[in-house]
Amino acid sequence: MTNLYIFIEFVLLGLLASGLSALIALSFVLVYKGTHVVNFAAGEVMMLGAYLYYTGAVVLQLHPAAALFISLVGISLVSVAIEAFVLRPLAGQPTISILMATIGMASLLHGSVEIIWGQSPLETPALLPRFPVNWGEVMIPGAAIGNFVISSLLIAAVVTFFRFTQTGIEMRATASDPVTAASLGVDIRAAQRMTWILAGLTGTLAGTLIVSSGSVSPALASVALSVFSVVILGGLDSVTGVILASLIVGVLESLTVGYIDGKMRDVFPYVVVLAVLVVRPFGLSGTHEIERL
Amino acid sequence: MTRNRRQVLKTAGATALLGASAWRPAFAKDKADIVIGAAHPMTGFMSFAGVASNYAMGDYINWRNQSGGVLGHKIRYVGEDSAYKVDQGVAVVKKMIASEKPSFIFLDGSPLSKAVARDVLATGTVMTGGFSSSEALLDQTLYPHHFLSGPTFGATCQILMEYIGRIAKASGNVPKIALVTSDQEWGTESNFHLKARAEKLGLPIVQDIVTKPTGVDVTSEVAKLRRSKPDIVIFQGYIMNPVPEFVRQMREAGINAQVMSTTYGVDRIMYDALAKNGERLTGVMPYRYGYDTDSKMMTTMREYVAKVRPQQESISLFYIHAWLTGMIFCEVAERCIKANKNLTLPNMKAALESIKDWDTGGLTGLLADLSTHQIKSGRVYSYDPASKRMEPASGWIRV
Amino acid sequence: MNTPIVALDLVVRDIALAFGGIRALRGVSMKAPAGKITAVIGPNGAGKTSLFNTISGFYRPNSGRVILGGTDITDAAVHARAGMGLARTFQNVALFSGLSVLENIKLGGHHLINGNPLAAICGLSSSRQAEMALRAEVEQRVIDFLELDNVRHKPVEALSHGLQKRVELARGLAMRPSVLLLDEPVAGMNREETEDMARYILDVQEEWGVTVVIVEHDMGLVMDISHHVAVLNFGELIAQGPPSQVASDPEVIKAYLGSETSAVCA
Amino acid sequence: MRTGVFFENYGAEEQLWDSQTAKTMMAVFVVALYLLPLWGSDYMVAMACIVGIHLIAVMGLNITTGSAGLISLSQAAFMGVGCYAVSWFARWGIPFWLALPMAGLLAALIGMVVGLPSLRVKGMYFAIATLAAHFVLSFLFREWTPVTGGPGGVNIPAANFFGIELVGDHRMFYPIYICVLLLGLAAANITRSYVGRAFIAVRDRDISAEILGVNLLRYKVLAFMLGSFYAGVAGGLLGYFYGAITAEYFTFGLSVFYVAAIIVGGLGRVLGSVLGAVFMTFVPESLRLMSSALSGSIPSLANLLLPMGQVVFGILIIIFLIFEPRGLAQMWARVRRAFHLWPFRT
Repeated sequence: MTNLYIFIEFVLLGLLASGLSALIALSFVLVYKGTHVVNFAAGEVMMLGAYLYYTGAVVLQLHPAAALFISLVGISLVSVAIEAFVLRPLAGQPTISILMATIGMASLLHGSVEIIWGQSPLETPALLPRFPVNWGEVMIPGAAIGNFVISSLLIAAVVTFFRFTQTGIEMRATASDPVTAASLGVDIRAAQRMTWILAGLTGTLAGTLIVSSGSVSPALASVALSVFSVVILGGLDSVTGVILASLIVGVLESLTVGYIDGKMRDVFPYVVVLAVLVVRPFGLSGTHEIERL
Repeated sequence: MTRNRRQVLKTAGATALLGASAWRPAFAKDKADIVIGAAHPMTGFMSFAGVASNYAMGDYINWRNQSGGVLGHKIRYVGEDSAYKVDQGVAVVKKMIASEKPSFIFLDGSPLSKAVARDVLATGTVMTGGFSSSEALLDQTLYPHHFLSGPTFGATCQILMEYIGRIAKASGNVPKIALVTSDQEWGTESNFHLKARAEKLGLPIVQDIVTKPTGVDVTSEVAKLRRSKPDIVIFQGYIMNPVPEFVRQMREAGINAQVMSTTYGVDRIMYDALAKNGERLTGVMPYRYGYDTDSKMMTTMREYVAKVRPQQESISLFYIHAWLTGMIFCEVAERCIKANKNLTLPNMKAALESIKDWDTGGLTGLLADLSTHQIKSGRVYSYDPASKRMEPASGWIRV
Repeated sequence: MNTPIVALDLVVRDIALAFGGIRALRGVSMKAPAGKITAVIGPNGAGKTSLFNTISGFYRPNSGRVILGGTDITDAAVHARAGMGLARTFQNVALFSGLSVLENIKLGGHHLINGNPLAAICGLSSSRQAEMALRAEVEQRVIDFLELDNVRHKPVEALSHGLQKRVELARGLAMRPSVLLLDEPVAGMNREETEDMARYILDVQEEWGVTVVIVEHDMGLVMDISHHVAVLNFGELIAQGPPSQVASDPEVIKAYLGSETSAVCA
Repeated sequence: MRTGVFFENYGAEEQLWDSQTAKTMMAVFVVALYLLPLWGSDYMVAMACIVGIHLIAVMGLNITTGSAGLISLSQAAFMGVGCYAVSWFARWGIPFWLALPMAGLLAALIGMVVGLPSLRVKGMYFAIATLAAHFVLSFLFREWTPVTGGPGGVNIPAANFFGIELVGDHRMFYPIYICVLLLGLAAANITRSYVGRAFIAVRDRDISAEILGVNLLRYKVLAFMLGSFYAGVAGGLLGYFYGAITAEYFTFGLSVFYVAAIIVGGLGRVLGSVLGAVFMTFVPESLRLMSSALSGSIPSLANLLLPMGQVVFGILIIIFLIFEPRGLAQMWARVRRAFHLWPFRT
């Protein structure tokens, strides 16, 4: 009986943990859909956002909410800058150039953060109240539920934004067929800018949620790397795909820790991913790009 | 082809040897400088340690020079940044050996120590010390020129387990121990020794969890830990994160086990972070803490820092580690000069191994014994909320 | 190296091809006689290029066979067909921007160098000789023939559209084809360029004796140079035969009046 | 001074170096380079060795990614394979001149295993797939202790060339630069043979290439295996050079460094690899030297300068991508042309 509880607990923890990774994965997917770029700077943007939050909350002594707001504004500006000064000039360049550009951005941001805030971890105030939940033998720690709820709300918000708002629809149009979109009077530049902003925001929120349960350090950036498994599994351009994938990977990781070994935690999802690639090259629900001559 | 290539190789080798043995003055006679080099991880993710260690060596050597150097020989210090990257570190060290001809080099950790070992040995005139307390570096065939300015990870773990063992004997009830280990050399090596020692002392290890070094989400790990209801949780291989969050979740999960760690895991950054959540860290420290007033060398250190760098608010473990390494370098040099010997590796090695009951000015508590290329002693400290400091929980233990 | 080219006839039998609901080809059967110029015409979206893509294997037909000189190549690997003598050019120029004109043309001869890549990597004389031989053949038989000498070393982007089309033709010839598929060889060309191209195509057919199959909108060109014409409409073959006969075929006229009135100028 | 180049036959034109002057200049350079251990300072030789090893890995990546357009983010991991391989071959008493190519082959083999599934996808998807491969491999490096020595790493006994212990930079220099020369020639051969043409064709328009008779899978796998082979050899040399290596060396960052090198140098060109590797190694190094020089006089500024490395790296990449997408090799070509035409055109 306890064994069943243990199992349930690990599964639950996995599911709850998946909220954050889904949020981060979303920021990758948004950019890929909008611009067909895998944004390797996503982690650094996330980290920068978290540091801005720290600055607001600790250095400027603001209310956490206000600090969060500041960091969101800051990141929007950064995203606009990245889009305008790095990616727009590279429009039409081969994939590798654009990929490398995002890596360059990553290095640039990382270095700057270390120059400004240093490398050692900095204490950050909590954003959410912690309410651990006990249910029979199953026990869920404080931060998990809050993070999950917030992230799912945010994801839902983003999805609805794309489905129903005018801007969202225009952005989707741009993503699927820029030329037609343009000819229909959609401001593509604006749409792409918006894509980057949105991606930056989701990243920042994820980052802030993560660091608000302790401290922020440059190591945060590497979290984004560990989300790649989710992104590949779900498919670079499928929101539903990555949500599904993050649930799977989350449970997978949790069970790995619970029953196999914490060491495997990182690598196990990637093994699964490689296996999946053999069967479904474009992930669970990524769209297969139709080749034309 | 082969023949003349071989010739080239020969000549090349010859020039290399010349390069190495070019300087050979009867050292003790003219008061030649003693050169101490260092490759500190001043940037990158180890920078918090590297910046401190760089300051420490500079400070110690200046201080030592002000008080007459080593028997009248001035000491020259060359500190460079290795960024904790092997490539850069090796480049730095090679350049140093070539241009500065140092007798001693401080290295940023075991990867670099291993990578430069061959070149250092080839010179035959260089001794190295530095960070990392990996047992591997005591291998006398591969690294006869290297020493650790403290106990190996294994020794520290031994000390901790001995302490736990004594408590157990005293109280009569055997504590259930859980290990949480970071997946890197320092963590895994300690983990191994902890288990070995626990088995020897009949202390039960009820849970053995390994996490990635930069683990952010630890909920599953805590859940796993919860089932085994430990009385003591020993964290190994963490400077700080994710320990505070981990412990916080432990408490939420109703685990009120004692939190323990060793060496790099008991520095201020760790015990402060834990104290913020009202936690009290217990752990093994190979040296005294920077605020300790019972050690005259520590007092000297504090005063010097206060003089040259008033803004520095505390003295970190890494600072003390590097300062002590500087002291050992100078001691070795001093013993060679006293014996009127050149600073060649054999002489320096002999000098190092002759250091048996050496007064480190109290930094190491007991008189230091470096005959085995390490100082196998330490003391258990416990956090005291009143003084907001780690206070001794045991006497100095030598293993 | 200058082995003579054997012209083969190309036969497609009951080819059916569908993308989801859209039926691009509905049981098309036709024959391109060896050594002759056959034109495939029809209004936009009639399935001409689909037919070509099926022949070169980029599309797999739902049913029907493609037969090249008596051998069924329907299931042959795409890259293998080059070796069987099937060459083609593309509707919208598909030159490799990373390669010079000469290299583009030489690539056509890729399947002729059947050596071990390692030999090439180690720069063994055998592979160097193969390269030289290919270079020589390309120079003599293709570059001179299509008067591309002066642009040899230019990057392909530097060329005019017309010249690019000619380089594509050259690349097709470098494949030493038995059947040469030309997908709209004069699309987007001015009169003069078109006439040049027409001349080249005729020369190719006469001097090389290759079987040529063209997809083309330019009725003038088609009627002038082709011996045999096949007309597609909505994925169906509605007529085939000699140009004059096809031009007067009521079905064809209806099909074209339906869409491109201009076409009747033929 | 040479104003133009004329050829009697096609063969002459397809030589590696197009004119007598160029040939002699090249020869002089090579000789000077190969005598470096005799005239260069110890430090120069040491740096030369490190650059040489990186150069081999970069040349390999420039085949996979530069020519064939398969974006690989796992070059460092394959270096690791090579390095651990030689540590074992050495234990079995296999001499280094045999162990190196064997290490390359092993890496190539694993490259094939990774490549075959990954090659079903293109572009970004492939890049990410290689990333997955990187994570799996580096996990093995860290955890498969019996083979890789775990976090502690492995020791590699000194290379022994018929009784001469190849210890120290002056002696390692030659094995490294002989490999550089051989593999460089191989890379050059590839680019001027049908293999290289096929790679570029696959990169530019794979479907057209296939219809023109290029066996896509064959050439993609070949390109990936070649890249891995170079990485394997580089890793092997690295092992002999350092004598000891830990898993920490073969990071994702290193793979990125290599991609950056081929971009800065110039995609798909051997010269590009050379310029890229040299440039990317010396920029951070000189930056470090500068800052450490400053740290004497203005410590505060130096402390700021130290982490600048990453920033400069990032800015460099972006500037090159935007303003010189074809890399240093292109700049070099322009400079060269300018010289040849001088004074006729200025």
